[in-house]
Amino acid sequence: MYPLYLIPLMPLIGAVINGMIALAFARKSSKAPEALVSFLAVLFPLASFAFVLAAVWPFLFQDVSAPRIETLFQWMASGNFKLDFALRMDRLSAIMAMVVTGVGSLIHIYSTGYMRGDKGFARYFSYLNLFLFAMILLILGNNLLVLFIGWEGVGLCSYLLIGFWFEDPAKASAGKKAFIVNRIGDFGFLFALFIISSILLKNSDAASSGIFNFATLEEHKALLAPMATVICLLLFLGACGKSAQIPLYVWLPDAMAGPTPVSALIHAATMVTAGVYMVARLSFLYDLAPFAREVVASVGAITAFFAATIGLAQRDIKKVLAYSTVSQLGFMFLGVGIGANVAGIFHLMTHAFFKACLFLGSGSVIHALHGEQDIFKMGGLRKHLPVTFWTFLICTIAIAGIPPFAGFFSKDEILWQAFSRGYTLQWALAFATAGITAFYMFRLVSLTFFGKSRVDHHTLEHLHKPSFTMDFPLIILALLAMTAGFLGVPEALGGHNILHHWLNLEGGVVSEHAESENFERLLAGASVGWAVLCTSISLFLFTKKWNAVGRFVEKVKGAYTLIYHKYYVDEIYDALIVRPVNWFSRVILWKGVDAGVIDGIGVNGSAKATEFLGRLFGLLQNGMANSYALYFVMGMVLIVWWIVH
Amino acid sequence: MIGLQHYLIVSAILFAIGMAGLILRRNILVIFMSIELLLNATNLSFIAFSRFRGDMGGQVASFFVIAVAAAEAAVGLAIVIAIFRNRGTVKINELDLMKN
Amino acid sequence: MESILFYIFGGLTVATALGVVFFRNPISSAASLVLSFFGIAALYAMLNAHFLAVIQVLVYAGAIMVLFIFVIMLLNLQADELHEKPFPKIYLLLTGLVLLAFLFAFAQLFQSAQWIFPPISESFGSIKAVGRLLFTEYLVPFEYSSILLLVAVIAGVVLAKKEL
Amino acid sequence: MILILAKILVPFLIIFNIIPVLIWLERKGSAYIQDRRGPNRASLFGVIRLGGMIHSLADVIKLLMKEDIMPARVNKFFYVLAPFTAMTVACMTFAVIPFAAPMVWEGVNFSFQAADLNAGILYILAISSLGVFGIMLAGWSSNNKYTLLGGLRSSAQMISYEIVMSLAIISVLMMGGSLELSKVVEDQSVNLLHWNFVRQPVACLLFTVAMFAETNRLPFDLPEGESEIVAGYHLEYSSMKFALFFMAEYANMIIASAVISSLFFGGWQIPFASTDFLRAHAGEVLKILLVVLAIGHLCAGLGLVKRGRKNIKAKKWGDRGDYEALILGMGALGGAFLLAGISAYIWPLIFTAKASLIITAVLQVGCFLTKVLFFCWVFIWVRWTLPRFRYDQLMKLGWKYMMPVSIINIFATGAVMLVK
Repeated sequence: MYPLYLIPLMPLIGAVINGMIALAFARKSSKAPEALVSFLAVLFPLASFAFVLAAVWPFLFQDVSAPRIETLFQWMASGNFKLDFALRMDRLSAIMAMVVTGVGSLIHIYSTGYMRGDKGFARYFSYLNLFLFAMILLILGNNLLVLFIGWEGVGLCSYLLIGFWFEDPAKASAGKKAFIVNRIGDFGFLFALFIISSILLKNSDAASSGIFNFATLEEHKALLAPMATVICLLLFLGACGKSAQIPLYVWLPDAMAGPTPVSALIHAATMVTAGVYMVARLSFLYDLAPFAREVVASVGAITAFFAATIGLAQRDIKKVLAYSTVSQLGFMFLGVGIGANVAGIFHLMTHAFFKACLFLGSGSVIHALHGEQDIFKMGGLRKHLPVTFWTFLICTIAIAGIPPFAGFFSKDEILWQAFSRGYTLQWALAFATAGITAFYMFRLVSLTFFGKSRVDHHTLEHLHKPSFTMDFPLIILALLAMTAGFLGVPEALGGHNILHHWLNLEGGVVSEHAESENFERLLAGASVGWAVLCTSISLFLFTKKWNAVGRFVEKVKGAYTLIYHKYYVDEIYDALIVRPVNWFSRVILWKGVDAGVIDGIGVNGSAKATEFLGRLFGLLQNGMANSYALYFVMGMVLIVWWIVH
Repeated sequence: MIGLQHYLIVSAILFAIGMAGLILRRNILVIFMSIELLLNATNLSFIAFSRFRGDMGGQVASFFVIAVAAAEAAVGLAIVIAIFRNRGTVKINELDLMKN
Repeated sequence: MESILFYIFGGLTVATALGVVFFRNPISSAASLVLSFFGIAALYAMLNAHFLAVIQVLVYAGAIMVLFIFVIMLLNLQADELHEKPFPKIYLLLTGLVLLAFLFAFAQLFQSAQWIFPPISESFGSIKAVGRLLFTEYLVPFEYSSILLLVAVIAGVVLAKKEL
Repeated sequence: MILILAKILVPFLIIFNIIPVLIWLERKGSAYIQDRRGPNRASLFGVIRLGGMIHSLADVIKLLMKEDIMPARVNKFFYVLAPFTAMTVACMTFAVIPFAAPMVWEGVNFSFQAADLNAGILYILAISSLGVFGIMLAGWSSNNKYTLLGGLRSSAQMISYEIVMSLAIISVLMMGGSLELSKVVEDQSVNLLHWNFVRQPVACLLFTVAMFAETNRLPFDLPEGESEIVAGYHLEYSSMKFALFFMAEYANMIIASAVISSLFFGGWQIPFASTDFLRAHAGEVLKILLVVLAIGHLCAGLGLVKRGRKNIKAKKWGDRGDYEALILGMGALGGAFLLAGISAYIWPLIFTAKASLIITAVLQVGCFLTKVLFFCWVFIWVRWTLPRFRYDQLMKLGWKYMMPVSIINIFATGAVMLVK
């Protein structure tokens, strides 16, 4: 039985070693030995994956359900507040950990091919390993603070990796944007923690068992009940920041500035799902706050729809994927929001597979086209990049929700749950979104791979054929995207929802309809039909009737531009928040408070006072140094007198 | 019979003498020596008390005082040399650059 | 016997200390200061602080005062340097009053007191005991003092260099 | 009381008796090192010369008879005080030197040591650090720029080299674990391999060099660099005051040798003959010694007489000194027979415990003094072998080489002790 801490330790070691190498070669003109770096960078995540499997084994095959908790050391103890640095492995962590380390390893392998020849090679992998470390900590943390370390750690890594090519100011600022937006979310998260501690510290036995431990929270949730709604909403604010939900989703599209594997790992597969994980993990808290559930679900649904519509009109291949990620995350939040945690996590897993695959595929395309990202400059790559094409297609089908691929089952699970639990509005939005998703995804595929090539000949001649290290992960992920769905085939469709029973983590109020069985089949059929319909439309339009699209766009110019500019959300934020804050800090804080109050009264005032006193006592300073000694002695004598009498 | 108070009085007298030197001499070197006297007076009372209370902490304290005195002498004398080199005097009443 | 010794050494100490203050010539002051240190060392020895007594001689008489005399010889002050402008009478008077007040205060403190030294163990003040204390209970200040001395050495070198 | 006085006086006597010998040794040694004959003229009654040893006697008389000049414009008080300070301080160190193993005489502990301080070695350091005062005061009070330079040099030099000296000692103390000189000597048993110069060769070397510097002997005699600053700090002194400085230097030498031999060469320990062994077999040892001495005298006497007869044959009667050999030879033969007689007399006797105690003590003192004299000879030897350092070289050697080495040595010792 390996100790759990080996799992996060491995990537940490890798990060440290690669960081050392990067530092060692930072000043030198010679580049770091790529072979060595890639070997290390891949070795440690794989090792970590192996340890995860070893740790998960009993849960999978020996039907263990009790969480396994290992305390590394006591982290802090002040007053009656004490906290252990403990790791927790239960079924939820298990599935997350498998996804993270598995997909992570694959993406490491991919990166070794994708990043070849970059001058920050070692630095890149040290960041990536560090990210893996933080993510694992986030997942395995036994209490909210350890989780929060991971939370911040992944935030840091995503900042570092988005701004990886920091010579380009746009990319650097994208990194900053991500960081700052996340700060807002983290503020919410922290505030929630404060409230929790302020409540639970009053209770002695809660304090004695470490107030932030999930077990403790669940045990004493009754105490939290009055504040539950606030706590949950604040936590959800954090989740919004991390998982790019309205209103804090704006950083994710810009985050595409980073290397594509990073987008795949961090901004599709793992980090952005942290929020979902957190909500699922704290499901018992959300049960206390139906309103919070309502909010989460609605926000998820709205985000899904909103982002999907934006995705319709994007030209940048990665941007499209980014918005689809946002909308898929919306789905997940819908799932966990209504309390269908299993469905949410299930979708999280499948989405991790196919979205990672899609991103990596887009990465291959971009790589092949020397960094071209505009899909209107692509097309007809089917012949040139067969592997990429097939994997991409498979995953697109998966995301479009066409059976029997993974996406269908997970998404349909969510939809069904939403409907059956009476969140009809959200269900309607999500249902529409599913169709739109199919539409723009196939737009993407057809513009990229079908039709005749719009790539200029020069590029086409020297196409970077993706190396095997880049193809291999695609294939694996595509296979997973095909098959993973069968973990969660609902009873209605003749499967027996293995994941559901295994994970067994339902929240919220489950209100089964009487005729659910048939009704569920009906809905499933409907969504399939809807997906197929949109798919075929978009295929038809973007391959055959290209100019028709153009004409249509001309007709709805206004709407198109609106969508194309992402509903001007960035501009609105800029006008509503950024500018006022700047103005406030410049005029009020700087000119007013700092210059006026602090400098004027505080600094100069005290200086003036000191000067005055100095002039006063300066009269004593007659330049005869001995007399100073005399004064000093007088004072001392007085003290002695005072002591004596 | 000699008791604690005798030693304390000796140290007090030494202290007074040191302060007299501090107040009445203009030669920096002598002032330094007076400071050493002050330190020694305190040391003496330290050690007298340590003997009285049977606690060697006082001796340790005066040990530290001696160390400090050594440091102080080194730096101070270096300063005196520098002053003498730049201003050609060691009389404290002639070092009045700050006097307007 | 003990009291005789005490008065001898105390008297020596005080007398030579007076010499320090009232000799014109810095060398004389230094020499009498050395003697005063010897007196103090003897007092230490009478207080069972043998280690401190030796250290007193070693550090003060042997190192610090040598440094003083070295500097005095290096400066090699001439007569006009040695002559000091007398102070105003009022100043001297004030000083005398203050010092007397000081001593008087102390005398008040001790006038009625009769503190007799208790008997103490054989090893009191021996090098072993003090050293043990120094390296166990007072280790941190000890290290600090070492750092202080290092700083002092560097400062001395820098200050005494020809061109600052 | 008597005992204490004796303890205080005996070291002085020893010093004052060794000094003339050393002076003679210095002269003869330098002479032979420089391939000269050295002093050989002064004589008693025109006959006894003792290879120039009489010169030392003559010196003493000369120095006593000379006019004592008190230069004008000197600081009288310190001018007079300085030589006494130098001499006194030089002799003070002898208080803690153990001359022989402590013994129990009629139930009373008796240690051959004026004062067995528990801080003996610190005491040595303290006193030797005072040694500079005499020189500095002399240099300053003489009111002469050469003497002032000498004083400055010696003070700087001594301060610098005391550090090395102390550091070198520390590494020895770490092994001994005690600051009492007697303990240190005890620890290095009769086994030569346990003497500190084997266990601490680096420290031994450093300490010896530092001692050379402390005693202002060549190659460190900058305070009195004849060729540079006429005669350094004692330039203005004459007659007995000068003699005091002169003797102080030799006294310092003797002290240095004594300290070196007690710290590093087993003090009074006689190689391979432990105190107990000697006390057990005092009689035998004494008898054997007597016999050996008798034989020695016999050989010497015979040789001398032979030489005298050669002179007689050669009909050289110009100088009455030519009788010296004959007379000494006769004396030696007489001594030989006397010794033989004594040994023959005491041969059958059995020695009491007390007698054996005394014999042991005498033997050990003899051994100690032998070591001391040997190191004095080393001092002289080095003086006439090495050239003088330049001042910056001196400082560089002290601060840049010896001090780091001694610190490293301390660390090394500590490491070894940790491993053990």
